[in-house]
Amino acid sequence: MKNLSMRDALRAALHEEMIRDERVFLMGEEIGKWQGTHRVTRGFYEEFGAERVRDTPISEMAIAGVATGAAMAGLRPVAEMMTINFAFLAFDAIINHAAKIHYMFNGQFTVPLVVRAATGWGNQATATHSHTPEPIWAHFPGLIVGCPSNAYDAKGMLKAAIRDENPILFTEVIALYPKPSPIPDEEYLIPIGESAVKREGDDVTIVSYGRGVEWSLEAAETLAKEDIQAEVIDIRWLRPLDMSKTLASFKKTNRCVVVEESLPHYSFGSEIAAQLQEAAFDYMDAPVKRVSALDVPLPYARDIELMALPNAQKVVQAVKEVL
Amino acid sequence: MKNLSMRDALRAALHEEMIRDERVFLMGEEIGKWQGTHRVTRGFYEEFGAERVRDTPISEMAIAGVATGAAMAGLRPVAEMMTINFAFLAFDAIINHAAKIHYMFNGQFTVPLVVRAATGWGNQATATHSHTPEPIWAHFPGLIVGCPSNAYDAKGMLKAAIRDENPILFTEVIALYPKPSPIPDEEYLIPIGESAVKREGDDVTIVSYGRGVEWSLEAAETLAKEDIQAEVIDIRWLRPLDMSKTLASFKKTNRCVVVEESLPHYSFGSEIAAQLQEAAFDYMDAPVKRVSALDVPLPYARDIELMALPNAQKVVQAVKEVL
Amino acid sequence: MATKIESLTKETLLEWYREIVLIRKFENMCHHLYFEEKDPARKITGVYLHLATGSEATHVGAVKALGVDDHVITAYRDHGIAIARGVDPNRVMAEMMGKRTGTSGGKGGSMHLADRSVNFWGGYAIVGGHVPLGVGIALKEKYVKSGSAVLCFVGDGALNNGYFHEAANMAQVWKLPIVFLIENNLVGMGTRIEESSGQTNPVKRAAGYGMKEGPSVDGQNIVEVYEAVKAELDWSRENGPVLMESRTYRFEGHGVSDKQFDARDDLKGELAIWEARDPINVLADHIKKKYKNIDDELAKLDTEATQVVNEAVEYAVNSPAPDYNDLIANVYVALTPEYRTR
Amino acid sequence: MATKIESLTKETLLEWYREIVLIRKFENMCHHLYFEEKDPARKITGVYLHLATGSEATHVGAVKALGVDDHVITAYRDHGIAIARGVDPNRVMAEMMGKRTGTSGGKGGSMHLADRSVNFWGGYAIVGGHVPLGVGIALKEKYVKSGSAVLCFVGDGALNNGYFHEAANMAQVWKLPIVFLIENNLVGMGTRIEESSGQTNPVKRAAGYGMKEGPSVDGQNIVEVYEAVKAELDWSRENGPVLMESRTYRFEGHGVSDKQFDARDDLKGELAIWEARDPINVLADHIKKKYKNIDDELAKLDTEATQVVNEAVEYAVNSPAPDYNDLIANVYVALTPEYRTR
Ligand SMILES: Cc1ncc(C[n+]2csc(CCOP(=O)(O)OP(=O)(O)O)c2C)c(N)n1
Ligand SMILES: Cc1ncc(C[n+]2csc(CCOP(=O)(O)OP(=O)(O)O)c2C)c(N)n1
Ligand SMILES: [Mg+2]
Ligand SMILES: [Mg+2]
Repeated sequence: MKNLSMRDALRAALHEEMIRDERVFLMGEEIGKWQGTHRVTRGFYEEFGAERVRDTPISEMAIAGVATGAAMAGLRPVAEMMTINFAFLAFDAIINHAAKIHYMFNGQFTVPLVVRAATGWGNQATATHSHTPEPIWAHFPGLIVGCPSNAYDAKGMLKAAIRDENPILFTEVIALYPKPSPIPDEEYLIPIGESAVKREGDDVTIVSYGRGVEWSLEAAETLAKEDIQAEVIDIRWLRPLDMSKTLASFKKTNRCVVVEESLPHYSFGSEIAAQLQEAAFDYMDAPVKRVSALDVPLPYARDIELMALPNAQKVVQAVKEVL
Repeated sequence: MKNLSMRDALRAALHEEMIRDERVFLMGEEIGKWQGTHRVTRGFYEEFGAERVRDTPISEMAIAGVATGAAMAGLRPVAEMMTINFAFLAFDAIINHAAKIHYMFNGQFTVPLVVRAATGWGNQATATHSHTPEPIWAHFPGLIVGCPSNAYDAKGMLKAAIRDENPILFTEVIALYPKPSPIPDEEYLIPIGESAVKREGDDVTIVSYGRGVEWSLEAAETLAKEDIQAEVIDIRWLRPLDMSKTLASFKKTNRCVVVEESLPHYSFGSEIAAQLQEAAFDYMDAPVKRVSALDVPLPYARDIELMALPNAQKVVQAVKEVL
Repeated sequence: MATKIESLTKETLLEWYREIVLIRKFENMCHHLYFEEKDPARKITGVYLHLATGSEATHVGAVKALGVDDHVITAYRDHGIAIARGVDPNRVMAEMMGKRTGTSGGKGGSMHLADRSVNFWGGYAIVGGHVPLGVGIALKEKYVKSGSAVLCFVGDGALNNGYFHEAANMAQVWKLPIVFLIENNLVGMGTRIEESSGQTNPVKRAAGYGMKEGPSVDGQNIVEVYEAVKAELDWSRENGPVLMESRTYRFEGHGVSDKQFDARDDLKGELAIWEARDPINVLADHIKKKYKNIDDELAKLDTEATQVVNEAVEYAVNSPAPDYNDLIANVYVALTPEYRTR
Repeated sequence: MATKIESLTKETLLEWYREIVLIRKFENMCHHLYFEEKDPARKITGVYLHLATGSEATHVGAVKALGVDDHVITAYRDHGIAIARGVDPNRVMAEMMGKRTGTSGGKGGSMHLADRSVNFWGGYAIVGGHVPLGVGIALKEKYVKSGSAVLCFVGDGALNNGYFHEAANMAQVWKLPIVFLIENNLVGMGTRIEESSGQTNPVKRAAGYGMKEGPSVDGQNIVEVYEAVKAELDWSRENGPVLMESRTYRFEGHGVSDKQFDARDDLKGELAIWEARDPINVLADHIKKKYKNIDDELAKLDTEATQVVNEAVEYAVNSPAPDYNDLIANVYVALTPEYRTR
């Protein structure tokens, strides 16, 4: 057991899988000689060489498309989008190719592709560089979408993703890269499509993913001081969406707040709220509340940017509104 | 007053606006010499010439991007995406440029751009060509998203869109192109962001947009025979989203079904259901039910494709479940 | 050309002839089943059906240049390429009719034929979208040092799409074994190459990528196509990508929902010129010049082709349609818990 | 070159010198305020800040070639271009600090400077995304037959992106008045042009679009840049787009969050070679050769530039930050009911 930052946990996951399976290779902008924009692939170019750690041109459509072709042909590419914002350029390649091919050709091809992408905002990256659009991608069947909330999950989830036969969008919250968790020395995998209870409590259910889990846990501590016990669920995979733990918790607490870093409309909170009122109508003691980013393109100036960002304080307040 | 198909109503809208304002011009694939893939621009090339009716290469990124630049510079482009599926290639151009520019530069530039795109499915167009992804686009602030349900609305909405100063994604359901409505001889506009009650009723609220409105109205007729009076709301604009009529109706009926042609998750139904339980919790006599496409990439074979498509029958059944 | 045809065996030439004719008849049958067939159980339906009559020599010639371990990938105009690569015409026709016995189980349709067993990778309908897939397949072959190469058909219209640009450059940077064969039928839907492209000579685009500028061949002449594609494939195995062109023509409209020659009167005259160079006649002429008294043999191949097509129709008509279980199958590779964590 | 400089007035040369020096000092001040400044109220913060030291001659020379009604658009390495185009340095610095008095009200930041009043269109951060915008502006000018042209800076790395390809082709098909000036600093982040591009000579890409292949100029020499850009802009007004190159260098890392010379040891030697051709010295040498005893005048301009930068900092520091009302403003152009239907 040792403490690793999420960055190093992801690095360890990639490293182990590259050692385990020669078909696993990496491609993306600046992942090799430059050591990775977020340094997740630090040292890999030197260790694995240019065939397995492939620096690419600034060509997001081709990064996703070429990786998809290589996956169809039997390799196991892990493609890096420097940030999820740039993956918008690969929207068609991922949604209308990678995610459709297995179905469209009736199973003849599989696409064991992982697209890693840094996500999240709050560091003055401005409107074009501040998306956390996981829910948008998770709209589409054929794709798997995961986003870990901590280093431990990150390692197990990424390893499971690399071994899976499906195309997977795997997003990594930039703000979480430096945050450590204890990581066991033994190998472990976190199954695709399995949510987790991150804190138990009887009074209210807080559902989130990614960075929102951190805010939720922080809020839960604050609430605990007032004797309000929040149960915190980490969805982990937006697709396939595992509602079992959320539903079980809601049936116990009868109150729910959904927390997301992304924009409010047609989003994560919308889906969770819709499913809860559909599946647990008789258990609802209050409406499901949503905490999300403000519905604006994100600005540069630090203070107003932070006003737009969700935080633990806003979660606490939302919980109080549903109690 | 005369009967026009939605195709011809849209054609009339474009025609009137091109006559009214010389800055309005069209660009897109096959809109000119070929007369438009869906024949909405039939005759325009001959009438307005190659400067104002611009055939483009197969370059969706550039179609959206160049139109955005022209709009910033003072023209009023109406860009056509042959189908909304191809607009995935312009996702970045529309979401991360057109929709951000006004905000990002603090109002220095405006982007009076309309991107028209044919949408919808049910004609064996297969997985890549069968998206109705309006909710995905409507996730993002800065963009306006509209989708008319009939010829009358189509004309008034498109004219309003062309006169608006904001970037607008305007989708047109292919299956509705041939369907007629009576169109007044006088000019009229349908305000952006205004939903409409398409049928009054006291027993249940059905909320929809685009082709879903047709299924909803048909379902309402069937239900009426059993003395169930459905109120049908046409959202018309997914952004800005006008919930006023839906809320008013729900407070009266206390029951709601949301109908959409698109996929179920992180979608239109999710948002409407989430907002209703949030804003009208005390009025809910039953959970909000969602009717959408089956959660699969759409297949080619006719019979199974139709199984996946929503229809009036499914709406009737959903209504009965909430009564 | 005259010299090259000498080196080909009679067997080869007749086989090519058989395939060209078969594809032509297959396409014509599709046309018939879509537009004229009255029995709903026998009709081809749906909004998309792109025929490739006129391009048979390009399709067959190029595909024949592939080794058994080489690969081919293309866009939606894919029936002829499938058949040339050896996909069972019965299963191709079944796919057109959306039957469970189709190559894609009836879920892909005309635009998404594929047969993994013969390294025919499809059949894609987003213009340009298959180009990076082809490059990815070439990457795999280079990664495993197999010596296999990829033939990637690209339409003249598709060249203006970002996919082509990014994928072509990446293929060159990585020196991948792939031949981009520009199937230049002078038009994308109704837009002429001069109207869509600043550069109207496709192979001149190679310079933009520092790529080998391959030849421009007469796409109506199967021998010329075959020889050139074979040479470029072999070059690419060692040296990296090639951009080459086959000049051909589309005898039908773009797809079934349009009629090129209705929509663009200005293109009307051109068809007749190209029909005079019908790839079937061009090849038949070669064969007749080389072998005397071959007419009966050719006629027999014609008849056989008709039979194969008729059989394919019966096979397709009598095949079962997919059902609800098919509708929900293959969205994901099984997500069983055990699988997920193995 | 020697002849060309003769035709320029002393006033012009000194003005250029002043601007190059001003930009250098401005960039160095940004570096200081980001890395060394301790007072939080004076710091530049955030994750992105791309300096353009080394490229001043390219930026100023090219922008000076524009007429007042011409346009310029670029990517995120935009400070120098803004200042050269006449944007008030106070407002540029205020934008860096995220102040309401900034060119974009503090909402755009370093990467999204723009000033509509001087036809400086920004400032975009999605690689390649601004290229079609520039083409759209050129389309407008041709549409209204104004005779104005657009200067569009494009990084060497951005050439491999689909945006460039599609927009360049469209500009050529429509013969739009735009000059694509490839700002070739040999690298995109840490990736060398030879590693990212099959074609390492940017102007050779023009062939792919049937576009005019413009010159490759020495980007450290402002006079050469100016003359060449001016000539190509004039050509483009009548004839359509041009692809040209300015060879220059990035003296700093790509942005603040990285250090090129930490990450890529193999590039270390190169910097010294290029620093020997610092654009300030190249221009100063020209001026000194042409005018005797000019040192005092140059020194005065240096001092003035320092003052302008210091003033800009004070202006920015003392400007108000945007507030909640700014945060929610300008998402849409007002959607008042009356407006919507007018
Ligand atoms: C990205 C995208 N844009 C537009 C279309 C519509 N479309 C289908 S085929 C086609 C023309 C393609 O022309 P070309 O590449 O020359 O191939 P050809 O049809 O001539 O074989 C177009 C515009 C599409 N399928 N995908
Ligand atoms: C679409 C996209 N992909 C990746 C990035 C990250 N990125 C920012 S700048 C840059 C390098 C661009 O290089 P070049 O065009 O040569 O410009 P330079 O920085 O040298 O001025 C990259 C990869 C981005 N901003 N947008
Ligand atoms: Mg073509
Ligand atoms: Mg560069």
